[in-house]
Amino acid sequence: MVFSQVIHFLQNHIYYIGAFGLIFIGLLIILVKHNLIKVIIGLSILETGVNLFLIAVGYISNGTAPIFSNPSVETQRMVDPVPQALVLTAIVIGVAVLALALSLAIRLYQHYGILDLRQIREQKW
Amino acid sequence: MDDAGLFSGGPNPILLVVVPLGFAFALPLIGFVSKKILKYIPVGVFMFNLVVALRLLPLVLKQPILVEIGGFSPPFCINLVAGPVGILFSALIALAGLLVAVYTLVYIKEGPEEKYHILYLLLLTAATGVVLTGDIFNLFVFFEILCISSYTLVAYVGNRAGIESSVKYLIQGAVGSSLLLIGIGLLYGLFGTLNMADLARQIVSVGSSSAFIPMAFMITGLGIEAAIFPLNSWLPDAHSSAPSSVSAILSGIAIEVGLYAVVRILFTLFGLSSFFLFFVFLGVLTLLIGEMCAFSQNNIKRMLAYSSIGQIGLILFAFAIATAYAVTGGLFQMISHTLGKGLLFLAAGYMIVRSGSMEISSLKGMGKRMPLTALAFTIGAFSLVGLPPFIGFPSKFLIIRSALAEEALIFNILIGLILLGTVIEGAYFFRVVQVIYFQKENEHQKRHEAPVAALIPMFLFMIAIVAIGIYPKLVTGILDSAASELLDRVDYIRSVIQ
Amino acid sequence: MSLELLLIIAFGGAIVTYLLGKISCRIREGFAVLISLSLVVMIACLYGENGTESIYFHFLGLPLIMRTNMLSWFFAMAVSALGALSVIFSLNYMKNRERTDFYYLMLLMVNASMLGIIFSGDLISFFIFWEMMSWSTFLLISYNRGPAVAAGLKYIIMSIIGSMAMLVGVLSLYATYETLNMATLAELIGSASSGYLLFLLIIFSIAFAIKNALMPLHTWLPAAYAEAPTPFNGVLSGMLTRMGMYGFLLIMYVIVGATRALNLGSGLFKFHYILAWLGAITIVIPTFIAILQDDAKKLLAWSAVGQGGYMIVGIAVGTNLGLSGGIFHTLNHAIYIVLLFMCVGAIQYRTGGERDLNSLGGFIKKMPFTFIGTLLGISGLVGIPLTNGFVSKWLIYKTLILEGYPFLAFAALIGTWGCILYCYKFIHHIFLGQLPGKYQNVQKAPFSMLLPMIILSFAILFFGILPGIPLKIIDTIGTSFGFKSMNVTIWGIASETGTLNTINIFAAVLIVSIIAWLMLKIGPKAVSVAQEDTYAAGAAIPKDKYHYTVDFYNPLYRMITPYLKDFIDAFYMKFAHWIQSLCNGTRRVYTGYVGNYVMYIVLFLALLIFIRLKWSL
Amino acid sequence: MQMIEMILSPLLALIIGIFFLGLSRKIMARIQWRYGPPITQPVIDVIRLFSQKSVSHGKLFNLGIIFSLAGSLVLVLFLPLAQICPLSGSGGMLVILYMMLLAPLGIALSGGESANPNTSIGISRKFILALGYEVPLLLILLALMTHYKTISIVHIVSIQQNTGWAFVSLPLLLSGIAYVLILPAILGIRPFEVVQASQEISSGPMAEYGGPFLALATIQHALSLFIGIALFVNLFLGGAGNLLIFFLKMLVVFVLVLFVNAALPRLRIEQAVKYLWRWPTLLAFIGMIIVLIVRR
Repeated sequence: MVFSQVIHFLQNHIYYIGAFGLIFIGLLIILVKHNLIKVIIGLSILETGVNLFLIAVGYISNGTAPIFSNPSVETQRMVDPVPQALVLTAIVIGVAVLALALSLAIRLYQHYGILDLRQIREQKW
Repeated sequence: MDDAGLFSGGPNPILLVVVPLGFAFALPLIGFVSKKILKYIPVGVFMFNLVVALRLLPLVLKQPILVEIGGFSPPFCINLVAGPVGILFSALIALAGLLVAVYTLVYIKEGPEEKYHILYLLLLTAATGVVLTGDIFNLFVFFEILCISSYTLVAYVGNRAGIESSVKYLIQGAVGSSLLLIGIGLLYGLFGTLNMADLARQIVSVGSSSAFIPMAFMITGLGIEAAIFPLNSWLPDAHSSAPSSVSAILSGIAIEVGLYAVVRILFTLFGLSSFFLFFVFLGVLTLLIGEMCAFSQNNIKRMLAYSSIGQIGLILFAFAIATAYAVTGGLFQMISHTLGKGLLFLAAGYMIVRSGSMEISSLKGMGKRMPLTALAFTIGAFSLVGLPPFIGFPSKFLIIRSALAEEALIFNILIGLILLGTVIEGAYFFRVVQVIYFQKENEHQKRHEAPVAALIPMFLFMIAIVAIGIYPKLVTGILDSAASELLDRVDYIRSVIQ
Repeated sequence: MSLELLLIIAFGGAIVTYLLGKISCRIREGFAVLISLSLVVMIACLYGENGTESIYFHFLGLPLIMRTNMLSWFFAMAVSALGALSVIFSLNYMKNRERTDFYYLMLLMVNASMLGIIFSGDLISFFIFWEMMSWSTFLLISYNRGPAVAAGLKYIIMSIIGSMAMLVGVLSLYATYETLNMATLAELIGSASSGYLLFLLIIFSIAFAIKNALMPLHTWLPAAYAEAPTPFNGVLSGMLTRMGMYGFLLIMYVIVGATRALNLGSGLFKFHYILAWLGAITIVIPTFIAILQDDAKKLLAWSAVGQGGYMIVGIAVGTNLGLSGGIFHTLNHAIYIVLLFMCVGAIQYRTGGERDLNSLGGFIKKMPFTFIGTLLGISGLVGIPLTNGFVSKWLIYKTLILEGYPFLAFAALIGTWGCILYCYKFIHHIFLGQLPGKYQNVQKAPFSMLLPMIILSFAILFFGILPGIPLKIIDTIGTSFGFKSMNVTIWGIASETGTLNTINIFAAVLIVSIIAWLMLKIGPKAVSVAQEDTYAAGAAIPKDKYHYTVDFYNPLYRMITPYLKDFIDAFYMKFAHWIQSLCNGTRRVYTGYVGNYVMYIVLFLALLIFIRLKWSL
Repeated sequence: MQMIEMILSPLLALIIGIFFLGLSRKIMARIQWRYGPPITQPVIDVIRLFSQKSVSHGKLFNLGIIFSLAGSLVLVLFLPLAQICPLSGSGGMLVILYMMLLAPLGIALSGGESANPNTSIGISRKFILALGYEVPLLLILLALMTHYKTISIVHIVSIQQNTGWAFVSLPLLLSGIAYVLILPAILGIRPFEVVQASQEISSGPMAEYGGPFLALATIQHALSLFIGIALFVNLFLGGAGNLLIFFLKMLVVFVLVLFVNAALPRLRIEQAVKYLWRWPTLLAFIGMIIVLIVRR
């Protein structure tokens, strides 16, 4: 009984759980890892989590694509298209940030010869 | 594109965003034609923007102009809301952008200049977009453009400090934008719309407390750019490592746009007035931390950066009081900070170039070597401290006045703390002024003034500071209606969704 | 003559002077003198105009008002006259110095903003001009570099603290009464509770006490006076510091009103009584500190702190005599302290900036006019009868004794006795005794320095012998505050509890001096001998340094020095250091490690949500 | 009438002062089992000095002594001698207090001009000592003025004539005692003779005076003796209705003070000031508080 409830819950919320799991993992990596590359990976995971979350907001189980030209599809089962549009934008932005971060990492390495954020602390106080 | 704006007498507000954006992308193409012309493009663009914004200003004071993109009417379309606040900020951005662009003509001499100008245009486009948009996802997008171009501009020089600060800024900024996006997602999940007016209407009907969690995410995300206390760790690094012209924009425009977004979210979207007291405290805390950190700096740009934190604290404090007077004061303080801090960074920039060091002690004898720049710095410093007859005085005056109108004892204590912050602020600014004018210089150095193109913007800043300081009526009329736009949610909703 | 025009001339004149300096020094100097003199004339013409108010500007919706009355005329006259004299004195003193354009700009600016303060009819313009005065003074104090930098910083920080306090007061009035017009406020404030009035008086007193260097808030003054350019000392000590006095008068007697201000608190803890006590402390302690000083300007600086105490005591007692004494003492003190600073300036000018008392001496032979000026100056400072200082002190003492404040009177009188010690030290070390070898060729002070000194010396005697002239004006001020009129005669005060008659004293002194002089003339004419040719009881006389100056009051120093360290200043400095280390500690928040920064972000988010759950806002 | 008084009063003061000077030498000599000079000796000295040559160190050297003498003479005009008080209505006690400054200041200016270290040391001591005794003196005088509610010395005398001596009236008793304790210091005699200290610093401020200068200085000294005692008589012993009684009162006080002078050795300046700031000040302070309590 309890088990089936859990299963049901998981079925309904699996995307949210996954999304927040990823977000949590991403934040955790950023918090505890000192290597810049790992932190960037963490950022990437965080972003993925956020994107997944956005998709999940608009997702309906067993939904169809929101294309009105096909009259056989009922509008109730259409997936909300707006989050997908958002996610597309967000992914693009994420890529830009990621690329910038990596290029900065290269330059940082050129300057310091190291990527440990604990030791790259000339700018402080 | 809806043409309503075009035919109502004034230029279409969308030009404010489209023109600089278009030129930003056209810049590489123009670069093929002539490399020399590149640096004049931002000047032209922002002059255009300034003219447009100033022409729009009297119109929007009567009636906000809505621009609906894509042919739908709100809440379904992406729209721009050019109210008094938006146009006021656009004008401010265009003004600062123009003056700093003129300064840049001579200041930026090395590095990939073309990219600098592209990013510069993008940064200010994004800032204009943030203040004009009526849609939270668009807000996010513009914010990201703003952030990415700032990350890059911070690292523009490519030295150790710049890269390091940029990386740190990027990490915090990326976390912030993720949080913002989560907030937006939550809001969309709850209300199924992204239009601010529509969201506000729905939140009004269900009560603002139900939307608290998204608000918390959004405030945290935007707060990073707005430099509210625990979220502002990137600021001193980034502002001090960026080229001075960029610092002027970051300090003068970027964080204020961030704060604008926070305020817009708080006031218009959620109207969560029970939570304002928290922001009052937060503002005072930010102010004190900023001023105290600035007090013990040896690096002039770092000092100015921390001082920006202090100013942001004051502005946040003013907004969080949320009375008409206070919001007017907050907006006034924003203008005063943009002008004052812009001037300070520009002046400091050339002093640093001439002395070759960012140490405050190396500015000795600048009063003699570059008297006009030193004068500019002094006026900026006096203005920020809040001395009459400069612009800092009326703005601080309004804020303290509105805080005193609050009866609660706690406000009296907070005013005391703010004034304490002002005293500390005075102490470090006057110390620098003394170093510039009155410290014994090591050897007799010859006069070596900043180039004319750098002096002109400084002079214009100074004129603005003194003129508004003596005659605050120049802006108070606009500020009053801007404040009422910020405070009056219902009116905002009604004006967007007819 | 409209006041707006006056201010425009004052401020515009300052700027034009600066610009003219770029063309030629002589034109600039001529113009500066012209402007300052024309201000004197214009203000003199305003005599008797009473209560005319004019709105000249709107600032943030507040009307800015200018008005004249007797009080402002009196102060404005003093400011402009002393300002003009200082400008004249500067002509030679500042010659061939660096940044003279800047100097004149700021000097005239300070004067202009003081006039602005005085003519303000509302508190907001009062505050604006007050701040302008503060920062322009700051720029001038630091002018000399070196130790002047620290002095200037100390001044401006204390000044900002004061003006912040004042801002709170002004804005609180505005928030309560929706107006800042002084005349309207004076009417409206009748309905205020005594607690609110007390708050107002205290908050304004902080600002004015700092400016007037009242005892626990005086620490900026000695350093600032000592390091400021000497001609500016005239303005600084004469009127600028006394803007605090003007402020006290304004808030206590114009805005709050005499009857209300004098009835706040109860018993020994009445506001004005405590203020008077602070004034008394300010008289005594700085006077004794002044005795210890070996630096001419520091000595005068501490003396100025002490003399400020008299004024405060005078106006805080709250009688017509005390008030008149306080106001009159402000004028008198301005006259003689400016004169004394000018004398120091003349000495500095001729000796190349020497102001250490112990290395001077014997200048009476070289600079006789300066000596006479100094002699009259210290006579005024001590308050010897027939000098102006005597009259004002007499008024203050009399009211203190008759109103039953003997301890305050004691403090005031003992201050005078301490004053003699340092005054004698001052004149003895500089002018009497042996002339050091290196100053054998010192010239007389140039005419542009002597002229203001002569005018001021004359003023000291004039106001001392005929005090009725200024006292009549001051009496008008007193009656406008609601005090009983004094029985002013041309020679002083007539009353049944003790009359002052300076003419009698003058006649007696004159006759008696002639008699004494004749007595001296009876004997054979004395043989003039060189100064070193003295009776030394057979001891060999060293030629180089024979003059007894160092540690002049050595036994006294040993007794009082341990008690007179500037504890207050030390406390402030300690406090400042504490703030500094606090600031230094605060910035460690920004650790430089980005992991911490992200932690702050997450914690902030958590805090927001926590607050929400905890208090369900 | 006033003119006559104006001439009479200083003359009387001068005569009494010089007489006291002579008397003091005689009495001191008798106490020390010497014969002593005749009482007229100071008069003879002064006349002789006027005929002697002298040296001058400059204009201020001359002016200072004139200043000093003038100060003392004017001060006499403010003091009521029995019923004679030429300048009664010109400022009262406060002027007297200030006029007491003039004499030492004049001597100091004159002596300072001479650049003699002995003189300077003497002056320094004089001022320190003055500061020492002014603390209790001011308290005493303020107590008197507060008690009688007037600053006019003539009023103080006339009130005492009606109600009895201040010295024996209870509220002012302590003040009176304190005044007695500091009277030697005001007069500058032992144990407070550090200023002159002829054996140590060659008569201090007087060191450079000779001839007419010394004569004037002697006259000034005589006057200051007179003033110190007359002030006490006026303030605490009720003045007098006629000159004879006034003179007798002064004489009694002076002789008593002379005994102190003869009996005590000289104090160092610190010891003197410490003494003055301790017991007399304490008494005067308590006296003042009593006066205040009575007044309430």
